[in-house]
Amino acid sequence: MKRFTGLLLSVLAVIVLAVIPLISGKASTREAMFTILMAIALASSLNMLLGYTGYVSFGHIVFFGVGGYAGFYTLTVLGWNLWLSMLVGGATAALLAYLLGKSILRLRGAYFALATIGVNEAMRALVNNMDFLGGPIGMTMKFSVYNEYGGAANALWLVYWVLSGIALLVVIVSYLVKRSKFGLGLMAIREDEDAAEVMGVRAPSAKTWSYVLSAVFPGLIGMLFFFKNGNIEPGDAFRLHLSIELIVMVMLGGFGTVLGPVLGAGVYQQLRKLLLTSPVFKNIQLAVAGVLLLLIILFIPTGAVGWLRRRFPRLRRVLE
Amino acid sequence: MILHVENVTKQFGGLTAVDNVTFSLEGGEILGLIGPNGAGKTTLFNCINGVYTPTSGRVVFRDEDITGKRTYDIARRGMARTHQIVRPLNDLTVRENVIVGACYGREGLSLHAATEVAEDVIEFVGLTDRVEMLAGSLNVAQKKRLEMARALAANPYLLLLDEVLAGLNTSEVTSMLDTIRQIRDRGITIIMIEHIMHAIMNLSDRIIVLNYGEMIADGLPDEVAQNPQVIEAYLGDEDLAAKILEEERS
Amino acid sequence: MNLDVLIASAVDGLLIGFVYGVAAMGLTLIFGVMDVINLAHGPLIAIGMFGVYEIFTYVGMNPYLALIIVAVVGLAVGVLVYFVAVHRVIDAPPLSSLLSTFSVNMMIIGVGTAILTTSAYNVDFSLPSLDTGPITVTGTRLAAALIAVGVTALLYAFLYRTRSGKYIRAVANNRQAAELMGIPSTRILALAFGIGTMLAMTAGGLIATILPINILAGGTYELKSFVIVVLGGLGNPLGALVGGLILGLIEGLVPVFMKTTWVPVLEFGLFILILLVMPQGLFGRKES
Amino acid sequence: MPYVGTRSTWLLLVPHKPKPTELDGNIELFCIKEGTVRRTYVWTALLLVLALVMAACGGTSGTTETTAAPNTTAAPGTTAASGTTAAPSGEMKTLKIGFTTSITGKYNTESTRQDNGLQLWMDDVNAAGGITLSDGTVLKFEAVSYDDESNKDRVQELYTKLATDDDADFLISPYSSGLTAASAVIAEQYGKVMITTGAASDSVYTQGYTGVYQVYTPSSRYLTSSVDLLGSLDPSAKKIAFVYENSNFSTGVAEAAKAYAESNGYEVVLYEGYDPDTQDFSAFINKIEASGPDAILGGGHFQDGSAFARQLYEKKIPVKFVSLLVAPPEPSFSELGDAAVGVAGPSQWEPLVKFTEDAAMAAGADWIGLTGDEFVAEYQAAYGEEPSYHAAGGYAAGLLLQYAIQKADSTDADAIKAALDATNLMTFFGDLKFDTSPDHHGLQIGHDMVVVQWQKADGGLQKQIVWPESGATAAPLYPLGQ
Amino acid sequence: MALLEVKDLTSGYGELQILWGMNLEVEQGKLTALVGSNGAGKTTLLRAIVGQLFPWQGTVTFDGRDVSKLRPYTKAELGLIMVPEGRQLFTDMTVQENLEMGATPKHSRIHMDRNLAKVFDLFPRLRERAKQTAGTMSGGEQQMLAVARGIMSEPKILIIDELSLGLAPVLTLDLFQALRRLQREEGTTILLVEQNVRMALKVSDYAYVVSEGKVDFHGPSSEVENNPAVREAYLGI
Repeated sequence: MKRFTGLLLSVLAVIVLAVIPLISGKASTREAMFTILMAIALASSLNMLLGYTGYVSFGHIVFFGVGGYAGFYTLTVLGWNLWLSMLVGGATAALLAYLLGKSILRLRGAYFALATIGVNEAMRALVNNMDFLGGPIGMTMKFSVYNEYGGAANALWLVYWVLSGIALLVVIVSYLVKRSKFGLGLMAIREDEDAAEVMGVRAPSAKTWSYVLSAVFPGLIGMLFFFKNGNIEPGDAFRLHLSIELIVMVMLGGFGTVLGPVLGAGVYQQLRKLLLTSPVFKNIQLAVAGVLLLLIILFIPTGAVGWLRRRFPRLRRVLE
Repeated sequence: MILHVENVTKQFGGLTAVDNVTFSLEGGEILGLIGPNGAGKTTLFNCINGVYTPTSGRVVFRDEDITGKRTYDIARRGMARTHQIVRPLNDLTVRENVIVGACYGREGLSLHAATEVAEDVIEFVGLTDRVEMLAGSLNVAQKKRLEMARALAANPYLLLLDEVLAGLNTSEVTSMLDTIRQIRDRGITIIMIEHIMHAIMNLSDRIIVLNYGEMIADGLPDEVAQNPQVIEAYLGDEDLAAKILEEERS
Repeated sequence: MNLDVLIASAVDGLLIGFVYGVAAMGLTLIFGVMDVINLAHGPLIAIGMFGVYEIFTYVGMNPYLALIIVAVVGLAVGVLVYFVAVHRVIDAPPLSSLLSTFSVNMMIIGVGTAILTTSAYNVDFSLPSLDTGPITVTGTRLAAALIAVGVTALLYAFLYRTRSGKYIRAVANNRQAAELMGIPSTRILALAFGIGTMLAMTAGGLIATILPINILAGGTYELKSFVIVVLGGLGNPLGALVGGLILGLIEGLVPVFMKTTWVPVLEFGLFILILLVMPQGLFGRKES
Repeated sequence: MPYVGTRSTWLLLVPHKPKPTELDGNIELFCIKEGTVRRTYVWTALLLVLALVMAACGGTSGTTETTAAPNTTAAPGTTAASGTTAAPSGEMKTLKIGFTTSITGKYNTESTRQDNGLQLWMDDVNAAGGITLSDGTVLKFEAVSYDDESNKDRVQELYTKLATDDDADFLISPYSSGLTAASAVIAEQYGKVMITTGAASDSVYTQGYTGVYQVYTPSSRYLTSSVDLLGSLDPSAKKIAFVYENSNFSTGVAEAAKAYAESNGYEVVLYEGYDPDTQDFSAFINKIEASGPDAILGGGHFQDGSAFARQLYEKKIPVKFVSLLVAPPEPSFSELGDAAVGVAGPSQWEPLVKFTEDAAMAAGADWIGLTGDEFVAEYQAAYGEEPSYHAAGGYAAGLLLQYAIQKADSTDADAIKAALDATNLMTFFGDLKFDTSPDHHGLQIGHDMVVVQWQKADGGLQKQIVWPESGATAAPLYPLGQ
Repeated sequence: MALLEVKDLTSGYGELQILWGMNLEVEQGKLTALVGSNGAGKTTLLRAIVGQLFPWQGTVTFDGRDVSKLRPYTKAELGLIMVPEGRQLFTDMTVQENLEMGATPKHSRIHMDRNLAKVFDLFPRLRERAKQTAGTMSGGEQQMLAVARGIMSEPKILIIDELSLGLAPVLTLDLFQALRRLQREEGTTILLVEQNVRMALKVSDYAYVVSEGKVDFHGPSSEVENNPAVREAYLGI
């Protein structure tokens, strides 16, 4: 049982967050939790590349956007249902990650980070030119589509539960990966790619698969998010800033841990909301967030969970 | 014959780091590889285990030409190595480090089986009390043992040891030498680069000497030690020193 | 499509390309010296823009004179940013410096939006245009390009002719050896960051004289700078200038043949391609 | 400087710039000594936080018209009765109006003005004693608002919060069509009436919503009046170049205008979009020159539009007529100086436009609220700048709501929807009337754009209304002479 | 009094201790050699002396002043200059510029032209290559440049780590001759770490033999050279 405590904590956190709206029964709580759970799922996905494999993807949001676009297209233009469209979104993101993995994962450190920014921007520009995807206007979905899922109110609850499920799944997958032979190989790559190869880790394919894994879920979530919003535009789908925020969440909580991104995403989103609505800071919330980020980078570069693990080695068992 | 290195040359730009080296190795041997700093020993290792592709020549391992294969492919065929400058996976524990070696080594064990192997190997190298520690927090002697453990966990046919004794104090050297002998007794073939002469002379079945990338001697330890070329490479040219003083006088 | 359009577009592209080049030089200089990708580059460019705007609008000073003040302030700002956000993470993994400079980005944009809003501003200043038959070159653009060339020349004179400049190159090349020779590396790193910032802010100031500005506008040039820097080779200032010209040419000429919205697709496509096939850039980079 | 309100912030902040003592601290940093590194870091960090907190305080005291969060601006003289249900009928009731503004991000300017206009309406109606229903209930209003950061991430979360937690009675849209589209899903779901302003795109109103009503003239009719104007000025001008921003709104405008122009016998010699953050238009201008049009139509938002106008001028493009979106109506467009002269543009509303109660009567429409002059004066007094059409739109959205409540004589959503559906209203902002067909429900069909043009007057620049002829304040400057 | 004095110095990397109480004195005007096996702590000692590594305990006294906690660039200003192992040239800069960088300490800057002439005289090959980029030169030329760059600083003491590493014998000869000249003609104090033990002992005045982070024995070079224990320690025969 002991070896599962690390997982339990994270799973419990996600479940508690997910059921809060049930208890309050309020849609606004649901929406607030949606924001948090989405952040958790995205940050945890990114963590599988950033935290385990050690590759800094600055443009990870490209998978969210590509998945959103692919799914939205099949849903609104081809008339497929939400579930199929979600799968299309996930699959498209995975395919893109696979192709990118074969190419840009050769680059290391800052070069890889730069390349991911380039990929995101290139994809945004490309979608802008794709008339069948609505070009700069994007695509919109009729309100009546929600009727197929029991009306808008029901549909939004449905979307919420699906997202909660995905968030839970991501956390579990994240744990399983970390605990697997595959994950161990990834972490070996993170620590020293050349040494890992000397030990027999097939770094190129391991990296590619970790990239694919970290891309699938953002693809699914992208579709879900834009379904909920009712429209999709290039500017919303490929927002570099969100990408960077995800890195901040992972760093805040502690990269390379299962719990870290969960914690980081939760705290970050709550903090942003607090700043956004605080009378003192709301005009300057971005700058305050910047100061906090800097303090974290300078003083606890391993994030909250990483710091705890280092400070109290006994907690290493619990804080996975 | 477990390894055959044939006319291997490695050039970096204009510099020839390894110059037309040829040798063979029988199973169960310990081969010492010595030479002054910068003689190309580590580069030769890198050519053998695939870190570098030789500029020319070929490397045959267990009757298979492995020239140009990637390091991980070679590792999985049963060749493991340690690094001159230790490369522990700092943020993983000692156990995890060794498990990586077992999982991705020759046998490609499952995580579960690898864990058991790791326990054995860790005990063998004497790190049992450090098993939960982060590799980054070990001292250099322990890190060297960890490198060794990782390599052993792969259950290799051939083990390349790059200066495992450097930086160890006398008692640590002694215990490391014991460990190496025990490894050989397990039937693993070893090539080792070493600077501590008395150690390598005692341990090796055979010694190869490199100087400026060229192989200048190949033979039994005693023969090599008497070889004037070797002495010159290590101690410097006595005539040369004399020349300086002479010129100053004139 | 006729030749006039082609020439006119090429000239326009090249002129703005010089300014891009100066902006990118700031980014590449900092990377070359300390391996830090400065994600506060865009906002720093924006500060330069508003520096010129404010001085011109409220003091009434000629914008090109204002540029000198902005450059000096830029040096100070850069040194400050270095000590606040960069010094401590200079030897940390790249992610740390990426995020710490990004935090500076957030601070500048946050405070900038609160003060200036995201409205567009114009420096209402113009110079007579140069009209040579088929091509009309606007005066401010020509002046900006000339100043950009001048700035590049000054930068090179500084890096290759002065002792401080050589110190920067020495520290970039081998920090430890530089310290052994008595070169105070911390001060030199701060200076290099200051000069990188100075270049970014100067480029911002130049942009303000030809184009409308807003606090978020620096972001566009930051992305362009990334592309340029990769084209020219990370850490190579002269490569950055040439890269800027290439980018300017692409932006000028591509629209002649296809829709302008394909320009960023080509730019970033090229960016990724260069990273993959020749990560040292078209003109090499510093040895690592 | 287009925004006087913020200028004060800037000044407020100046004393907070590092004082000599603080600078000393930094100089000390420069001569950093080993061992002191850590301490100096804590120092700088503290300094930084301090500076930011001060800036924050400066910021809030300087800029905010809307205050605490959630932004409940209680009406003067009203005790902010919490919740609407508690108030017994026949008594006083405070209705909550919920919306988000873009305090940060790219829509900051337009959104803030929209917010200003809405606040002004609320102050006016509350100061006038609110709305009295026939059963004697007195209705007053308060606003609940949040920052949407100009992006979609939280719009739905915030609107759900407004609709449920804050229990807002009515919703106003965020600025921009994209954000409005996301918020409309929520409004519709909770059966809340949402008045949209600053959201011109037609697509929002084709999704099948029943409670979303548009104040702005939809984008499909933004530039058609410019085409009409051109036709009336010069029947021989037949070549048009469309150069527009590649955004949801501008592309919609350009598509509709292109179709309209072509159906009126114009030749479209160039039709091309540019990316939203384009600053350098030289490539386009060279292309335009090569295609030799008589008129250029297009643009997008303020920043790119003003850049485009300026570069057109600098490059001396021989074109007879230019009409651009959004930018020309902005007062700060005059910063362009000579480059602004002759540039025309469609506007939702202008201070010079005169809609009167008499005109309403003549047209058989209802009238509500103040006159244009009064609005300009009030706005000037409150915010120290000339109102833009975004501000007027904000005010008009409030007026529309006020009208519907009065007409319905109820706060019931269905009654109000019915009243809105039947609206035939004129305000200082112009006509308001809605499409009630299921496919385009809520689309604005009453309101018309005017065309403004910057002209030289008294040594300065003046924005004149040149179309429609009935409301023109000056003759159009045509053709643009170089 | 000795120009450089190291007393009970302990230091290392992270938690790893390499130096276990080093004691060393370098006399003014003498050429002192430091020999010992790989991993004995020679380079670590030099790094601690120049300040690339902080001493944990013990002191480094230079010219009568405790310099234990100074940064390398401050020590360079005082005249304590090291030619590091592996040359560590400014490979992207020209030979001339490398030499100019050597003349960073203030006292040497005013004599830069004179010193340039001196090192060109000492290493004529550098004069020929003055405009060449340092990274493009051969290993021997690079080592010459590294030494010349050190000389440009007008050091009171010149510390050289692994002078002959990877060099052909002829070049080694040139370099040793140059060092001797420098010592005799300029009176420069030199501390030399050299793997070519025999050569090092031949040219030096005094020698220290270190192992396992401590000084094993020391004495005039001729004595050390003739000591059979040294042969024993270095060849294992």
